[in-house]
Amino acid sequence: MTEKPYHDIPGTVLFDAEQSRQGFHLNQFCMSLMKADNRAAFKADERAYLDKWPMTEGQKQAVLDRDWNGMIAQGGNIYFTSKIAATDGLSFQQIAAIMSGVTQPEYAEMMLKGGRSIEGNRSKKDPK
Amino acid sequence: MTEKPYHDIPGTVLFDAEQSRQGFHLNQFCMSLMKADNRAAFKADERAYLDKWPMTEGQKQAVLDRDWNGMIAQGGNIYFTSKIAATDGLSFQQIAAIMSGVTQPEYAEMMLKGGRSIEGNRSKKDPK
Amino acid sequence: MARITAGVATSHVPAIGAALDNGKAAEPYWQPVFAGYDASKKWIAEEKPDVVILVYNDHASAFSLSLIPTFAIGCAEEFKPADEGWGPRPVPTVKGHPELAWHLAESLILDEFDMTIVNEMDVDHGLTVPLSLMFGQPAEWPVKVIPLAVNVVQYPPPTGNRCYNLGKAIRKAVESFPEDLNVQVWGTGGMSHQLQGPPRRADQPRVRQRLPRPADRGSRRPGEGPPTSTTSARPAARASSSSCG
Amino acid sequence: MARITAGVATSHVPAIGAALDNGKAAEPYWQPVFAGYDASKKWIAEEKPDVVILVYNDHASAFSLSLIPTFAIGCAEEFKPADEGWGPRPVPTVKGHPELAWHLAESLILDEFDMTIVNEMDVDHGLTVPLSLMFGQPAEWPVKVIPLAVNVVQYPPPTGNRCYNLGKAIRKAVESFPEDLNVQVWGTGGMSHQLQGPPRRADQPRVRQRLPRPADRGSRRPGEGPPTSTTSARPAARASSSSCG
Ligand SMILES: [Fe+3]
Ligand SMILES: [Fe+3]
Repeated sequence: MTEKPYHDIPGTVLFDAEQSRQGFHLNQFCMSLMKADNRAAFKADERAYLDKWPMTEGQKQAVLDRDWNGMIAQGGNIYFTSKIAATDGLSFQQIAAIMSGVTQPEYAEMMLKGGRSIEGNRSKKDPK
Repeated sequence: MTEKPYHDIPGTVLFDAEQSRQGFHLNQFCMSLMKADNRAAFKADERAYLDKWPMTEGQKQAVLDRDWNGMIAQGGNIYFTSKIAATDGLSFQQIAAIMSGVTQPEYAEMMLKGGRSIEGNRSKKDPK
Repeated sequence: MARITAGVATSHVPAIGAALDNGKAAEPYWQPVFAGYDASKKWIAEEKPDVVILVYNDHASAFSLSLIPTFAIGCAEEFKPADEGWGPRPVPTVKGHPELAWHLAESLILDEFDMTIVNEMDVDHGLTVPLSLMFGQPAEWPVKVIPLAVNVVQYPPPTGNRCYNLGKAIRKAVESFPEDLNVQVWGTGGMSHQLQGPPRRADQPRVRQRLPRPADRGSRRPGEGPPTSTTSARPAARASSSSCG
Repeated sequence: MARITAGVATSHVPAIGAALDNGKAAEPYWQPVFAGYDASKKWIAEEKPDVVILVYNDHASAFSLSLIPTFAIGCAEEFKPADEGWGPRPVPTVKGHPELAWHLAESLILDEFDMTIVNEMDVDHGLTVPLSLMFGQPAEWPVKVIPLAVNVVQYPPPTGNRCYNLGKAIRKAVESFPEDLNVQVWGTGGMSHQLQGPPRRADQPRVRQRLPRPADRGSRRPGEGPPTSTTSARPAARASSSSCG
């Protein structure tokens, strides 16, 4: 991995070429969930449906586990993985809370208070 | 039809928005002939295959008649209609000759002599 | 001559659309958002634009990773609401304005913007939520819409300078359209989103939290849960009055 | 650092590809074309480029009227020959260079070219005929190829000035790629084509001519007929030495 300036942003995985190439099939699998028939097939047998895609085993397991940050780490992009959430009947805020490591009421409270603070989120070198 | 400067070019139908909108379904039908199965279905029953597309009757008839200039006049684009020619087993020069109103040997001779002359082809107002 | 008469900028948080679609707009949690739009709705009912050029972003709905346009302009007769995983939003089909859209495409390309012309495309919440916020829930949208999608999925998006210059070129294009049309330009999208990744280390949970598996939960549409299950209302309301969001 | 070491410009007349594919290259009609490339083939065998950035035009093969990019850059691992109606050309799959292609895409977009990034795409004769002309009929193409498709199907194509500036931005992008690569830039396409329409009035035939209906003709691949059934060789040969065509 070539070090890029944006790798210094804490808690943000920028969806650049490297992430996009790594996550291509994972994200294209997510796109397939835009069709009701495919959602039904996925729900009926998640493993069998995933095995139709040339994804890595790690990516498939992250999907089966609904390990949202694990999907991101392996090239997933939230605009794509949110289609799995929609298939599950989850709201965006529900997965945002999980991905942020807080409960959903805590996440909602953070949003009502103006959102995630910029303090400490500018650079990995910032004082905590 | 709004008059445009390029309408003055003799023998050239510029594929602008107006042509593109008129020929949309005709050209998309042509695209479908990039699949062998579709070519077989088209060859088996041309009329039935055409009736699956929301084309005008005039466009369908032009295809059935292999009226290449008629297709162009109704919004067809040569990059698309050439797929009908390929389906028929015709070379590009064969349809170019038909579209130019000359025999194929005459067309080939014109090309060997350096191509269509610019004289008389600059403007509809040019002396013939 | 067509005239740009106004601009509108608004959030398009998907939960806002879901709240409307599911009849939750009058609930106390949602009231502040929708009340924030009352003045704008009254204003636009008087303005009666003919066409809205809606500059938005697609959320991997019309465009997958197979093909990623930087700027895409929708020239079709109509655009259907996309199925983003929970079925299409129950809103009217969006009607385009092909004459003006093609005129824009031609003018912008000759002005050296490398537009992608799109003649078949579904539109997702990024485009339909702003329409819902401004027009409510009519049987048909009271305007024609020209979707102009800007890539924000794949790095790099176009630069701010490029988008600014595109805006100037859009003005020039609209003003060279012969028909007398009342045109608005809308913009929508977040000024700041941390959607993409995990929390910074200080926020990291000790134990990874998970919701129960889908099988244990049954199926629910987003926005149907209790208020805390949906994206916050307040930032959206603020966005609507501060041109970001 | 990657270096642009040479440029190649050539015609891509589909019949040239068909002549090669069908073993007609040695025929008297075709000999002048292929002989015209002998010096270029000898030269490129010595140059051994690592990557070719191939600026070409798609002929409604990868892109239909559904979506028309002005500039599309292929970032995939490979690109299969397209089926343009007579089956795919029997030539090797084209291998891409995703690292350099993505670097180009990033650099060009940040330089304010509104590229469409393409990760799944077949390539038609516009891209494969130049490869055949320069490399003949190898089992594998001896270079990686980055397809860069310029719209010429739908009016308006990008302006000449825009293409010129894109070329300068490509140079800057290549020279900022850290790996040491021998890169060539190829260009292909006609300087003048009257493909689109009927003849001018003076040429108009008295009686409309038609070939016999398909049923009467049997099925023939283009280029398999007698010499006069294929596009002229001489303009193509001339094109190869004059950078147009
Ligand atoms: Fe959004
Ligand atoms: Fe060509």
